[in-house]
Amino acid sequence: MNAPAKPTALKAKDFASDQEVRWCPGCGDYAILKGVQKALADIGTTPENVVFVSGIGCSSRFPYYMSTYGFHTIHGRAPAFATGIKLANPELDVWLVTGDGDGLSIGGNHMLHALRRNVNMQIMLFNNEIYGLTKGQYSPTSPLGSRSPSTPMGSLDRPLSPVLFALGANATFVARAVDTQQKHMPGVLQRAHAHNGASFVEIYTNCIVYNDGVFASFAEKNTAADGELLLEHGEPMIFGKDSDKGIRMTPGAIALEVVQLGVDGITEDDLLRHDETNRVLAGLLGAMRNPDFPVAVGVLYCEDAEAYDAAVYKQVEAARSSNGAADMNALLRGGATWTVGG
Amino acid sequence: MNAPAKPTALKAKDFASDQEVRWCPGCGDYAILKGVQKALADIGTTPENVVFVSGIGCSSRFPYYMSTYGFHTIHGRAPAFATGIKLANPELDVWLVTGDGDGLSIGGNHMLHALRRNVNMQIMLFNNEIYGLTKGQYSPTSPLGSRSPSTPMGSLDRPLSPVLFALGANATFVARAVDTQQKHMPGVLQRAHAHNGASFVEIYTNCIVYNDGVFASFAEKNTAADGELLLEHGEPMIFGKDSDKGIRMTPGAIALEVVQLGVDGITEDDLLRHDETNRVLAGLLGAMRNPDFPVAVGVLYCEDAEAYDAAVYKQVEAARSSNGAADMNALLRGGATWTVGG
Amino acid sequence: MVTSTAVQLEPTGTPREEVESVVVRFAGDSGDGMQLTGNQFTLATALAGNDLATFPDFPAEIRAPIGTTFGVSAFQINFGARKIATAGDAPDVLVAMNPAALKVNLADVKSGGTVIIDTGTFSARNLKKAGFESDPLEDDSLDGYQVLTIDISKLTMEAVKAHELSNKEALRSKNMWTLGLIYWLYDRDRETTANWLRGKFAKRPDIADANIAALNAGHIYGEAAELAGGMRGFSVRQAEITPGLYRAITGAEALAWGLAAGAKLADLRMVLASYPITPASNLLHILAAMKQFDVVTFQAEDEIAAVCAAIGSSFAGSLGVTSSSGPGIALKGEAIGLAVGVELPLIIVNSQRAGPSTGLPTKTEQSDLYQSVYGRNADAPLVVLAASSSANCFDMGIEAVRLATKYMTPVMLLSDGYMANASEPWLIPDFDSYEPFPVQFAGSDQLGEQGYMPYARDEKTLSRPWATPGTPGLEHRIGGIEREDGTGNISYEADNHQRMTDLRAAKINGIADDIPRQGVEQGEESGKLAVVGWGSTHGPISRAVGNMRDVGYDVSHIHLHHIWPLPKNLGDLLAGFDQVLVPEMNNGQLVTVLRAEYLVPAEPLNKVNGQPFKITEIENAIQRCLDGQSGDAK
Amino acid sequence: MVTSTAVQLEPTGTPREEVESVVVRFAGDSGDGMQLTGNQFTLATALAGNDLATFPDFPAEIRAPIGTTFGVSAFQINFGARKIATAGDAPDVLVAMNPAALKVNLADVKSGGTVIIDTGTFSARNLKKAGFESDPLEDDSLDGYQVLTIDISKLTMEAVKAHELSNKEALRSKNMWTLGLIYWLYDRDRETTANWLRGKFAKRPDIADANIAALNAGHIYGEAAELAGGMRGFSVRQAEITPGLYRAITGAEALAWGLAAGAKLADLRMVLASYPITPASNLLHILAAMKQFDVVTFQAEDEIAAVCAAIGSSFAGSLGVTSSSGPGIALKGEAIGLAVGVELPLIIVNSQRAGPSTGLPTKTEQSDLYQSVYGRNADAPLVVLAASSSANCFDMGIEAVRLATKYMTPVMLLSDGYMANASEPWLIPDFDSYEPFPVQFAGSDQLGEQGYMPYARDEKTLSRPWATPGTPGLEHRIGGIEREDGTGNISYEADNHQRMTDLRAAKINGIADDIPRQGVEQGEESGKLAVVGWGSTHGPISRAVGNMRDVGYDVSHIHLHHIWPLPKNLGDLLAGFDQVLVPEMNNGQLVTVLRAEYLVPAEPLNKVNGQPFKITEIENAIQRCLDGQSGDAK
Ligand SMILES: Cc1ncc(C[n+]2csc(CCOP(=O)(O)OP(=O)(O)O)c2C)c(N)n1
Ligand SMILES: Cc1ncc(C[n+]2csc(CCOP(=O)(O)OP(=O)(O)O)c2C)c(N)n1
Ligand code: SF4
Ligand code: SF4
Ligand SMILES: [Mg+2]
Ligand SMILES: [Mg+2]
Repeated sequence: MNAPAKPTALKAKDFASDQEVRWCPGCGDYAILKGVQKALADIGTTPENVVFVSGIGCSSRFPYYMSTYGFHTIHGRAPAFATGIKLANPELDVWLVTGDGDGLSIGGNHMLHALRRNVNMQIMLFNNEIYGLTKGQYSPTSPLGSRSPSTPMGSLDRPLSPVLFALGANATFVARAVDTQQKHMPGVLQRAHAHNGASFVEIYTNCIVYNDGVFASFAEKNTAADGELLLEHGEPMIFGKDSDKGIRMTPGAIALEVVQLGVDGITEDDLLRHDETNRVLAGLLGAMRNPDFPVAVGVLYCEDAEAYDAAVYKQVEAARSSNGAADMNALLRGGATWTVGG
Repeated sequence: MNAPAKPTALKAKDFASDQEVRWCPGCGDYAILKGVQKALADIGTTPENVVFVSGIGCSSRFPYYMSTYGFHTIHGRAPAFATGIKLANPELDVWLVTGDGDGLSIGGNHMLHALRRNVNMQIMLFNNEIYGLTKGQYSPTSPLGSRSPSTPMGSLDRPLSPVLFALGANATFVARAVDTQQKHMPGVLQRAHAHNGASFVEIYTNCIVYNDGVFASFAEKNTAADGELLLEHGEPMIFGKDSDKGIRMTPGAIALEVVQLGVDGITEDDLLRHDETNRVLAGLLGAMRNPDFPVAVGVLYCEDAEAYDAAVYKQVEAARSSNGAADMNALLRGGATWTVGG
Repeated sequence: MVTSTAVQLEPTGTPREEVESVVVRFAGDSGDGMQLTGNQFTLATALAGNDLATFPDFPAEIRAPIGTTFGVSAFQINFGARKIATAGDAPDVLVAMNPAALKVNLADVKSGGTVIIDTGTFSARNLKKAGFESDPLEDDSLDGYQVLTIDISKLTMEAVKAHELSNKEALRSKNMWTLGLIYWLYDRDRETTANWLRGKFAKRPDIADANIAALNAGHIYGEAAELAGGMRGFSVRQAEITPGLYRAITGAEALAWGLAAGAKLADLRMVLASYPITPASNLLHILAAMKQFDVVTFQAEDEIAAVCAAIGSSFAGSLGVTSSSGPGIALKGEAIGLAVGVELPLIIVNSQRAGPSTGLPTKTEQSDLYQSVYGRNADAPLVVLAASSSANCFDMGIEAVRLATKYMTPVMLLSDGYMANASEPWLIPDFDSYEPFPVQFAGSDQLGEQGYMPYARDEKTLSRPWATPGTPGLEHRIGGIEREDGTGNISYEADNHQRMTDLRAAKINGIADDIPRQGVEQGEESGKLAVVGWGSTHGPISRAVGNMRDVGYDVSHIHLHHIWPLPKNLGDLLAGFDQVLVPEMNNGQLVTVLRAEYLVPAEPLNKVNGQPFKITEIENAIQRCLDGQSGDAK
Repeated sequence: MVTSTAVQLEPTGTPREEVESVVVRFAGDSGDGMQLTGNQFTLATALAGNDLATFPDFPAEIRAPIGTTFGVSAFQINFGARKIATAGDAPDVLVAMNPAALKVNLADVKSGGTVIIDTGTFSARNLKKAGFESDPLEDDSLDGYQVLTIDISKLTMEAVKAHELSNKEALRSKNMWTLGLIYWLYDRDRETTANWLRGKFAKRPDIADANIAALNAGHIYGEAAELAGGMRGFSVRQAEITPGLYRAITGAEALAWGLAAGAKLADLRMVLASYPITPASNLLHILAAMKQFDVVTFQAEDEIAAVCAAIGSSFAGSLGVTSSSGPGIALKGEAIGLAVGVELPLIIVNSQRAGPSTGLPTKTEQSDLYQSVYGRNADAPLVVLAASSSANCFDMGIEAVRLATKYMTPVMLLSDGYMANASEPWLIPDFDSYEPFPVQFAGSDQLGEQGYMPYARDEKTLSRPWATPGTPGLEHRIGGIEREDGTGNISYEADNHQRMTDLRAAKINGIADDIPRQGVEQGEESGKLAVVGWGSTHGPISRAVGNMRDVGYDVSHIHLHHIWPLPKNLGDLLAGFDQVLVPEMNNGQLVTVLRAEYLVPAEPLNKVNGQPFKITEIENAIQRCLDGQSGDAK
């Protein structure tokens, strides 16, 4: 039930719908739901201007749990629906929810094109490295050798990295968050919302039933500090429980390496400072994986560019002003005509 | 007509079919056809083991002009057909022909997955930055602002770079060639053929009818030397009519720059040497565009990895040897059974 | 009396042989400008007061090598003093600009017909390219035709010499020389074409002048030849045509304008999301240039994205439209099912082409009726409409918008390659005479006790309300999983699924009450034989039925614009005939629907060769039926 | 006499009430192991010599919160001394392991039926979760049923105490306690289940032992209760069953094995390319584990890639198979059209589910017949087959391979969610008794004067030759543009398109000569009423017709396995009946095809609520028909 009169400042829980949440108990998606509701409250928006669009998958049930407008569409096509929504009404605040299967297997092409077009919306890819809803088949992000009902002897296809894919797709905003990091996630989502264009956020989420613990090396309380690198634009890349490890460019190579601060005379000045505007750096950071590297989270890349939907309406306005008011009768009578007399 | 008895050493023209070539006079695809036929002759293969697979588009008519096996399929899906062919018979030498629309618009997802899976075949993407067959609409590689029948006021979507897309797709071999460079192209195609896995080759081709001259700044006789950088693994990156220009890493940044040899004391030693095995370098090189940079051609990236189809058959073999000879009657009788007496 | 907006007609002079109607085909190399020539002749003919119909026949290749048979481009026009229904079965006159054009087209010419040949192109090389073993001008190939051999190339070069063009440019005027000759032959006015040339080549007046010189030279050649006794001109009386302002219009134009007009009547922004495909692309091109009409166009990455974007647009309160041709429509099936389920307006335009699969993209067919009515998973009923001619696309575009918005349903609107490209004269309607049907979006006042109910239905139409994002208080969620009646929330409940399935079917079936009663185009409302058609077969059927009625056969013509649901009275109407014949450019699809719905023993008449029906083919079938054989020749 | 492969049956002791057949439904939380329980009971029942049929009913959610109604999982079995055709209309016995299970299932129980309840779960909290306002054990909810309230949870804990498991682990044996009780009730042998437990928990013998202890405890409870006079056991005589070796088999298993068997008979490698979707995924899973049978499986990126890869595999000389459910099949339409055009073997398996769109993925329906027969662009005929039961999937799998390879055509093979998941006893055939139909690939010797002709047809079958890449001399090119008769080269020629369209249609129609004559399953070959079914409605129709015939009604059962082309004699057969009734789990699809093909006034009986037909629903319709009303109740 949606109350028509809204209080001025909405709380996170005001963005929850009246529908019972039906994910498995313990599923990481619950935490993301909370994070998103918090982000919307922090942004200070109202439910009536927000549209959640999703494909099919466990994660894609998301819109039903929000008190906003919502459209649970078909498998893999959410970016296309979302593009249509923005083309009809660029004022709407569109959030897209998809999974690693929905968004990168069947839906990879729509994702690619929504990103390169830079349609103004937030795309949250819930990456649990598995097909949850269809009961545990491997996905395009599952590591090589994954045993699943469809790959009883282990999977044979090289996985995709969602953020590297997005960078290759010419995306203008690429970020990462983790289900378990409730403090961090709303900030990343707010940044995504503030960005003008298609903001791609990979969110690691734990499928407790079919893929429990795949992110344990960095997503748990006791592993996060050593397993993750929290990115901040302009800041040196330091991580570790004791903040004593850092990332630098390998001297003489186009590659990153982990260094120990204080060892071999290495100081903060030797470390890389994060530069969100460098796509190549974002690629280097996005490729870091445990155990050799920490996993980079936060905003990897952010570039200013015109949003597609805004550009479309600029052309509509230009056509209006240069062609004058649209007159259907004039249109029908334009060009060569002739009169047949009575 | 295909003669059953083959001479031992085939010439390029032996790979031509009896069908009249029907591209527009002057289309760049003619030159690629020649280049491919030459490459096949150089490789020393026989037509019966080769399959050309294509989607739909001017470029995709290619298989009809080859004396090999050929399958002109449907729009955008050629990588999936090719994958099926390799799954049925990994011994076949599969060449895929696609266009910028076929391979990156409707077919982007299949391309993505064929690349990441590393199915052993050669993928030639004929990039003319336009839809030829449907008469000139802009494509995902057309630059911003392209005027075309479907974008009379100019296109508004940011283009894709095929090679950056392929790198983001976790491709193991990424290269570039140019229709007009008949000497260079067969070598690149031979390298692609030698690679174990999915080899992606972007080939610039001139659509004389709908997009004439888009590559003029580097693809013509008088512009090639200054407009292009020919990559050779291990060699310093030198280009220019007088071989006096080079590429180096911008000191203190993760970026490339063009330098003049001999100016400010710059020597060959300051230049980058091409390293095919560095994906990040390949990305930097792939992003270079005229006029600020030369366009990189040749093999941008090459990584050793197991091909998908080979791995599939390893599993089939393993299953055979661990499960013994397949016995249908035993299968039907496995598990719990019971006998009803007479 | 006919008057042009631009010029007055010259009075005709010389006495000419009067003919009732004529079929002329212009044929030449793709580079010879045959389509332009045909379009100019069409306009001049319209201005001369004849009724007419045209058929452009493009080569499949973008730009085939010059002189080859597969590079031949042709344009056929049928014009006359009576109502003209088709572009004509067989040309009375063939203009062949090169050997390949002759090779490809000669067999179609009426026996005894006239063949005008540019001998300037009949070199040994060109003859070989066209696949002639010997020179048709010298062997017996042309026996039985009236042949006019003219070195048009040379005469054109001479005519334009004064304008000092390059050889290549000069030769380009050949088509205007030919047009001038044909203008003379049928006594058409040149001035409109001259004006058009001046406009087209405004930046190159030398080229404009050269073309006009060629046009005039061709005309003078005709006059001189007549004086010399070698040729005789014809005249074709003005036809009885409803008075008013006319224009030529292709189906693609009429459809674009009709959809835009419908959106305006519905008071909606229109979003067309499409992916290029022959012969559907033109609709995208035309609408892309109509942004000032609050039309947004989107070239999507593929057909699936296109239909999904269109549905998204409708969800957000615009009129979502998508368009494609057969193979592209096949890709949209899954998403169309979603639109059926969530009950949003959506228009899917299908410009049909020959299949299966890629088929013959440049050839026409009407073989997607099965796909339209039945081609989705599960029970997913929607509305199917079919335009019957180029001009009719305008009204059907409006009807599609009306039904889609009133009933919150996808509407499949069928056109085909033939009507999309062919132009016909159109009596331009007054847009102000169309009744608006503005959409009433749900407002915050529709908020009941239990909140907003997106699946609370209108009792009469069974249509659900349309609330657009941005409206406070009406926030709701919809999706592809079965929706609970009323709330729209996910429901796995068995009875609910049955109820919703029944409601979806009842809503579409109920539309039969809101569409025109099926009438008879020609003939009685009952009798021996009804010929039932749909789509662009309207022309040949109507002429064939007319002809057969003229010679006394008891036959009626019924033409369907509403394919699903069918008009309420159709079953009764068909039951009034002894026989029902259904000519279709497919292997028998509407006939299946009619047999299943009404258990009438309807017989197919199928033609699947990429070409429209000839009138005689239908006449013959009518005769066979009424002579007691089956209509289908096969 | 029945013997198990593993154990001999214990002789039964106590005299019991004899019943002809029984329907038992086990219902509990998803975590309660109801499917396992059901499967074990099925096996024990088969060993006891009864005929049987089962219906597993999974929750839509992966793992719904414990205790909720949407987390309830159920398994129904119907077994008896006579032929059992369905899982039964209404349970005689309901086992409800928690309040939610009672809430969801009670209404289905036969009036006067038995309800066994684990009272240990009836806490206030669980009652609330299940949506009960008051405790059904205390209000009048259970009036009219025989209620057995047992604290199964507590009794289980006690029974397994000796094994020192954690509370959670201990409680997991509840289902075995319950099974023990039901075994006692129907006098089933426990030993097979005990053995199965030992195997399953080989690594945790403590758990195996605990479960066996629970099983025995449940059984003992029954015995004791009987002695105490509180309960009475039943016995069900052995059914008359064809002697032989049996197993239980689901449709998914039978289909996987049937396809692999077909490939072996055709002497081909099989490549299954699929994309997961409920309820089709199991076929992929089963075949993925059968690599030693030269079966290659490929999880593609989507359904389009899957069908395209399958077609590619066939081009390269393997048997290409793809499988999906409704929405996924919709996506394959365009590519299937290509397979029709290029004429390659292809098998498309559709495990149908409730729609439209995402619909009710876990619920059954048979609403993709339209899509199968008509759902593609243009005229694109192919073969449509439909399995009639889980076990029948094996033979239909083989038949699909036979027709696809012999006629070089796509074959659509229809299964549904019900039969894919439900298991039934299967008399295991001897594979060696199947006639092989090895494919003869074209060899270099087929090289004629004009080279290899990929579209030179076999005169009888109209099938084209199949030449695989790798064969020297037979290099050829095929594609989606219309192919020239014989050579396969691109042809835009009008007559060729007509000829090829006719040939494609004739080839498929000709298959009617190569499939079994349509017989009658029950009843005469003519009469008052034919009930015509297809797919998994076979069970309820056959029982309903049997029952109605038993009470003297003139009704016959005709069941179609070949949907397209239809058997040659079907028209004549149907014409011999006064009425034809077509029950379908859709809104009337086969009925449309039959009406259109044969102009018979067939009437629909539609059910679209995601559930199989009840026998009584069909009986009632038969009665209505024969009493002169229409069959469809609506
Ligand atoms: C066209 C179509 N194909 C397949 C499916 C079945 N399906 C539903 S969700 C899904 C994958 C879900 O994986 P993911 O996107 O990773 O989401 P998750 O459940 O893991 O959150 C699949 C294959 C479908 N619903 N529709
Ligand atoms: C399903 C489908 N959609 C659309 C088309 C129409 N179509 C054919 S080729 C093509 C694009 C061709 O562009 P590209 O791949 O760049 O090839 P080019 O012609 O430029 O070589 C399109 C849109 C089609 N044949 N099938
Ligand atoms: S299956 Fe996995 S992803 Fe889906 S709801 Fe359960 S835990 Fe979450
Ligand atoms: S349209 Fe362009 S791409 Fe196509 S054949 Fe002609 S020149 Fe080549
Ligand atoms: Mg997932
Ligand atoms: Mg192109």
